[in-house]
Amino acid sequence: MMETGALNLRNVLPWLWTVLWIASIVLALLLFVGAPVGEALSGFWQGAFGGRRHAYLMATLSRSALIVGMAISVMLSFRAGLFNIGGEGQLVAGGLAAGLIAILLPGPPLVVLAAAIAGAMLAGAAWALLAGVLQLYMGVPLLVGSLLLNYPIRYIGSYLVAHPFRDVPSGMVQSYLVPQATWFAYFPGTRLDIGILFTLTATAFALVYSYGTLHGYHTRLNGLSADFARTVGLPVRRLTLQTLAISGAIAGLVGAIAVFGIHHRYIDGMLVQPLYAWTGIIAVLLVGMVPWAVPISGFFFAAVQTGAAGMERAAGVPKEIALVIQAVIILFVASRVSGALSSRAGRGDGDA
Amino acid sequence: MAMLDLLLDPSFAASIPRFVTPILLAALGGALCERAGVFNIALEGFLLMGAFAAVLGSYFSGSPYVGALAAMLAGMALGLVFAEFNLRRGGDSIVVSIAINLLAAGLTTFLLRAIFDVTGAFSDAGIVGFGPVRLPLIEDIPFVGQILSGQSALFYVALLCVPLMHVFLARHRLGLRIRAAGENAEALRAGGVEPRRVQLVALLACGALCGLGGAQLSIANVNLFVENMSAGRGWIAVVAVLLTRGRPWPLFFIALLFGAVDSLSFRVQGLGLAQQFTDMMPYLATLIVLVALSWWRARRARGETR
Amino acid sequence: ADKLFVYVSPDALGVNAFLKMGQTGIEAAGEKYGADVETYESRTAAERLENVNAAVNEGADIVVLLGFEFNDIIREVAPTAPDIQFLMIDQCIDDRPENVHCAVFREYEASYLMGVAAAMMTETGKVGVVGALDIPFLHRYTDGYAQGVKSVKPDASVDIRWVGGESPFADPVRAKEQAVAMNAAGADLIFTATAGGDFGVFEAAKEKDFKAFSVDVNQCPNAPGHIVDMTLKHVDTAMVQAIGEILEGGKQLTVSLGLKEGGMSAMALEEDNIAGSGCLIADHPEVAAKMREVAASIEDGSLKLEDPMFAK
Amino acid sequence: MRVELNGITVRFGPVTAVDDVSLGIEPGEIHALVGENGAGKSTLMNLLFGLVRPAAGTVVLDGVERRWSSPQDAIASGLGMVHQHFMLQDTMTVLENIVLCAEPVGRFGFVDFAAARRRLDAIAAEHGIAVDLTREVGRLSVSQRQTVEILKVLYREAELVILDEPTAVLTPQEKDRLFDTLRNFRAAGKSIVIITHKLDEVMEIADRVSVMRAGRLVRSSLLDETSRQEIARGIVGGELPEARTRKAQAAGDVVLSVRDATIARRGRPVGPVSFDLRAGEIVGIAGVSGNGQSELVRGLTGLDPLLSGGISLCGQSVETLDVAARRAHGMSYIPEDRQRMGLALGASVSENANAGRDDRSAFTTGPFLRHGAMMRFARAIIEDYRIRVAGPSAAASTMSGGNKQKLVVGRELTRNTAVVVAENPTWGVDIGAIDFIHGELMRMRDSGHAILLISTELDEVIALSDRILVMYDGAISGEVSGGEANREDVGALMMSRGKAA
Ligand SMILES: Nc1ncnc2c1ncn2[C@@H]1O[C@H](COP(=O)(O)OP(=O)(O)OP(=O)(O)O)[C@@H](O)[C@H]1O
Ligand SMILES: Nc1ncnc2c1ncn2[C@@H]1O[C@H](COP(=O)(O)OP(=O)(O)OP(=O)(O)O)[C@@H](O)[C@H]1O
Ligand SMILES: [Mg+2]
Ligand SMILES: [Mg+2]
Repeated sequence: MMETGALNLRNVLPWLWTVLWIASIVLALLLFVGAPVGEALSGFWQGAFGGRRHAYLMATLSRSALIVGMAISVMLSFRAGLFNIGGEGQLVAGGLAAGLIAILLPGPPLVVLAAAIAGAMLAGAAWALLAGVLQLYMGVPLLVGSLLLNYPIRYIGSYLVAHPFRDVPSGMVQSYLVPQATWFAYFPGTRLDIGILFTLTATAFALVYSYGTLHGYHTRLNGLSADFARTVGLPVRRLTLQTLAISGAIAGLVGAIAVFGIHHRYIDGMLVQPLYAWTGIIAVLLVGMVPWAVPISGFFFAAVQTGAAGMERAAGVPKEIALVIQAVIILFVASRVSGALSSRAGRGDGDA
Repeated sequence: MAMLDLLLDPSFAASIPRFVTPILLAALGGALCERAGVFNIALEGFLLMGAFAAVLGSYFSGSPYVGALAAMLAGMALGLVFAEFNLRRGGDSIVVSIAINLLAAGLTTFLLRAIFDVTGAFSDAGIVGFGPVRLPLIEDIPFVGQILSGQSALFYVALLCVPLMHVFLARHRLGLRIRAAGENAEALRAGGVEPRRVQLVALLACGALCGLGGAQLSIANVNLFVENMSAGRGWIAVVAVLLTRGRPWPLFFIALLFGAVDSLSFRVQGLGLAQQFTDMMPYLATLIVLVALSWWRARRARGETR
Repeated sequence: ADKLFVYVSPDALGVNAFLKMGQTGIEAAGEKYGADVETYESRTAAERLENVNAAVNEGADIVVLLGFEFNDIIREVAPTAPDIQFLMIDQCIDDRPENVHCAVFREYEASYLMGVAAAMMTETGKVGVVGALDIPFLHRYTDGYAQGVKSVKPDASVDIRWVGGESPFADPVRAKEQAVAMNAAGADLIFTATAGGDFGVFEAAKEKDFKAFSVDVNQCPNAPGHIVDMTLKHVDTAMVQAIGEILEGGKQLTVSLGLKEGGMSAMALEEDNIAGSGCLIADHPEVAAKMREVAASIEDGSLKLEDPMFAK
Repeated sequence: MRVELNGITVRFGPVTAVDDVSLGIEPGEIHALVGENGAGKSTLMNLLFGLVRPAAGTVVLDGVERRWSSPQDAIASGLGMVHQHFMLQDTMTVLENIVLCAEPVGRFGFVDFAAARRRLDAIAAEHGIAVDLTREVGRLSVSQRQTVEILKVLYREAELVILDEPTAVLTPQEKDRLFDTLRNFRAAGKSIVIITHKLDEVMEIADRVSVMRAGRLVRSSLLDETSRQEIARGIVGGELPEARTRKAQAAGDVVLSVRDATIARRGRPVGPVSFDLRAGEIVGIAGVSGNGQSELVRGLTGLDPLLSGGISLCGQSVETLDVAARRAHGMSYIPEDRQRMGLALGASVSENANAGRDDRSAFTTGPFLRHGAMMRFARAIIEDYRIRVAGPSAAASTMSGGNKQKLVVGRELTRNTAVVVAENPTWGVDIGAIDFIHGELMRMRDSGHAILLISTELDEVIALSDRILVMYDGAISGEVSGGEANREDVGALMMSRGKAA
């Protein structure tokens, strides 16, 4: 019993140091720009979790819906040893497919919505599979192929909504609105759409998949050592493609959530500029790909972002300082968490 | 026909080095990290920081060389931050990279306001840039002369860096150790050299090279600093490094391809191609080169076993 | 102060003179009407929504939204916050609730004038225009300019190009390359609407010795001897004026600001400032005279211009 | 150089790897260090070499107490070490590997390769070692790599040379050559520490032998003052099992038949190879590593495709089937490389034990895993194969080499397939584990399974096999019946393209 007490202290102390470091750097920055420290900190907290009727917490949740979704998608690939950093492309493919299907497909709203979500998942899966095929059959390393594939889809999307499917009167590069009946409802009394339920479903799926299914078990072995997987007769190629498809489908689903829950159309850049995919990647890496910690990590990043915005508003902290503060938090927390959770698979083991 | 005119246009030739130089310098820096086993994808942030420091140095000294020096120092400072959090504290390299990109974006904008009291951009006659360097004789060669002559000093530095880095990695003591750190760090440690120390040196050198790349952006291609002016070039450098696994000569050709296609893509806009498609060109070209290369390698490998 | 005005920008203020003017405008309005003011900068589509929600949540009296990016958001949010007045600048929505007001500019009118000047001054018969990104809004500049050119010199060619790339609104390097490329292709007068890229175009003008037009505010001192004229967009005065009318109880106001209303202008039209502006137009009275003449015909309606933003 | 280790203790977290060990190493002696897997031999030597730091104790060199802050200090004081897992850079040349960390530099820090080459030529001449300095190390055979490691030590002019299991990967001839070199060193007054699991080698070369068990030094004495049995008892901490005798048994039907199989490799392909394997026999494939055995195994198991030829397994041709199908059809495989191919080190023991299990319904319900069933299965293997590990949910990486190997063997043998392909199954494991694994293979044979034993360990092949095929240069150079095999004949076949029997 004594032992665990001492152990706890040993576990907590480094965290205290981390918090102290962050606090002193943030304090120095705030003092330097002459921002009111108390207001800035309460602005950060309020911006992430507060607001009238928790309006800002809802904003954080809304952001987490996308970030956690992307993190889940990335996690499934990474744990399988597939260094798929093409989540962004898969996200865009999904959002684009969701938007276009909802505009073009006639029919009752629920059918259209279901078709659009299915289409988005298919599109995301297809884009991920493309990277997989490039690796398996053309010898382009997944890391490079998936990264490169982010760009064409971004520009294809941009072209489609700039020319053939552009909502001209709106004056922007964006598609027409999807039918209003397909929009995700808000939770009563909030401005939080039900998109987060899809993310929660995907998260539950990913956790069950990772911890409790044969397929998840096999992909994990493949991720830990592709040589081992091949030796014991696991279908490595098929596992690779299937995992990429699942991962891409979830990214595509996130695209659909953004379309039906937030923007109600495909706006050029709406999925790329907020760096959802990259945030997802760092959320996964921050916790060393441990599945249960991924949603928490994703929520953490969403909160840091909305908190920084809150600090900008409340204390007039310039946005560049908010950026620096975010960077400082990530740097210190990253080095702390990586130390604590060192159960990581060698990345890139499976590819190249 | 119009395409041919475009390709033979001397200003097209002259513009290639301006596209190539920042990417090449950043990629060379990234290559050092790659070879040393540091997965550094913060080149974007390094470039941006360099671009800002170059303007700072040049503005206060009136000399582009001081600007370039300042850029190198600033890049090295970021390299140090990277080393502290990745090598010493063991943070994941991708997470650290992305945080450093954020840090650079925030710091440059903040310093822009704090030092020059402007937001967004700083342009001033006091910023002295690198002038064109004319190479007599060479400049008279058609087309090639346009590429090789009349460029900024940094372009020649970048060109020189390619063979230098090749020789450095092959024959220099530190080059050898950098390669060892990247390939089998444990063996290097058993030989008595702490790999992380070697990796730190690689990071610092990477910072210096990226700093120079940033200087090319801000005091050679133009004479000003604009928020976020690295504009994705660091990511292109990352792609180039990953593609070539950090080998200097292939890296040079990939950077050249990127620069030339990017520069060309501008010009085909003049032919009425949608901007989205011209923006896509460098990436598609790379994918095509990649697929062609691996196809060719596979064919050769098959030939070998036969 | 008992009132709160919030200005929500569609993008980071950064180098965007137009968005910065919005900030000047809100501050002037706050001063004039005794209100606290705050600026919420957005960087992405999602942040725009979050910021508007935040403005509502913070209990603002007037929320000023600059740019056409806010249509969907206003449609959604304004009905839920009837006590809050929304002022949209640059765009308007149909069927709007009483608490939504609009102020739009007709940038293409001033751009048209730039085209007229370019056509008169070109020696090669080729002129160019660089926009940041091929988006409808920027066609108000590029197309307006092209129409102006054609109106004077129907056989002149107008090269329209875009900066594009990873950060189209803040890439002076690419903007400069575009200008250099156009200049190499023969264009000797180049209009730049590239936000952060403008500086790059000015650099090119200095280096290759061609002349340029720019947008929003007087940029002539940035490249003395190379900038002919620019479209001036008086967002700040428009904002103060519109907020005043809203405070007086106006409902569903619509303000359209072009040359006639003084919302848009050009240096050539500002006879008081022209001499000290550092702009080349000061040395070309005949061009300035023609521009004033065309401006007059636009103002009195004898010359009708289509809004290029809605052209297919 | 005289070395004294006094009261050394090394801890890794809660594990005490070395517990209060005091040991002396005299100049001009060959000092053998033996002990079972995980006894702490490598750790003790790593400590002497500055790679790990002691929790207690001192290192004294020639009467002076020393404290290393890194291996660099140890190297500077005249220590050299050839590690159990080679410390080489695969993409670098031999020359680059040798000079790395001890580079002769010219101007601006550029390496003076010419000077290094001159010195190496002298060293090579002195010790009779030949290796092509310009070859890339990744392309070298294991024994050549070891030569490189030894050259590294010589190049640094080490006075004390530590070799951690240097013979595990060598053929008898290569081993003899290595031992000649070591005797050479001894004659030159250098001290040598050699870690090995092979008592024959200890008896052959050592002057003094120290035995470790569970982190403690059990005994340390001159070879003349002890015996083979005494050493073995020290290692296992009790009596050794009886020597095994092979039960005579008629071989049954052909279960694996290989016809003119050729498999790709760098340079010329391997093959054509033909042989039959019958139920109830162990067929050994002997040969110097690098003569095509590993390619043959990859071809047999389906890891690599055949270029031509056929394989029939239990009467069905399987050459076009993938690994899973061949396994399902009756083949198990114990790979040589347990770290990379045999186990997923990051996964738990249970996850490793259940991988590749045929009867999925035994541990799944629909797509879901039954963790309880998986754990039970793993626990059964742990018990049956006497694996020393914290439990089924411990990470595979926490086991010692011998226990890792037992887990692989256990997983594959419990599949009970007609054919077992075992590749160097006792590589680097201690004598207790070797005996156990040999026993299991014999048990399988006796119960009518067919075993293909591929081993570079000649004694192992001779002891276990009913028939021995010898591979040389990508082909089978001869066949010897197990009963009448002797080391010399088989060794001769290993070195030449003898007449195919
Ligand atoms: N880096 C480490 N971290 C934790 N425990 C370790 C580490 N290295 C060694 N050990 C533990 O120390 C003990 C001794 O290991 P060591 O490698 O010295 O054994 P060994 O005698 O060399 O075995 P082998 O014959 O298999 O090579 C083992 O129980 C092992 O689990
Ligand atoms: N980082 C580590 N954490 C825990 N145990 C470790 C670690 N590194 C090594 N060990 C343990 O150290 C022991 C010795 O390691 P080593 O790599 O020498 O294996 P080994 O037992 O000699 O196997 P082999 O015979 O395959 O070389 C093993 O028991 C291994 O589990
Ligand atoms: Mg050992
Ligand atoms: Mg061992």
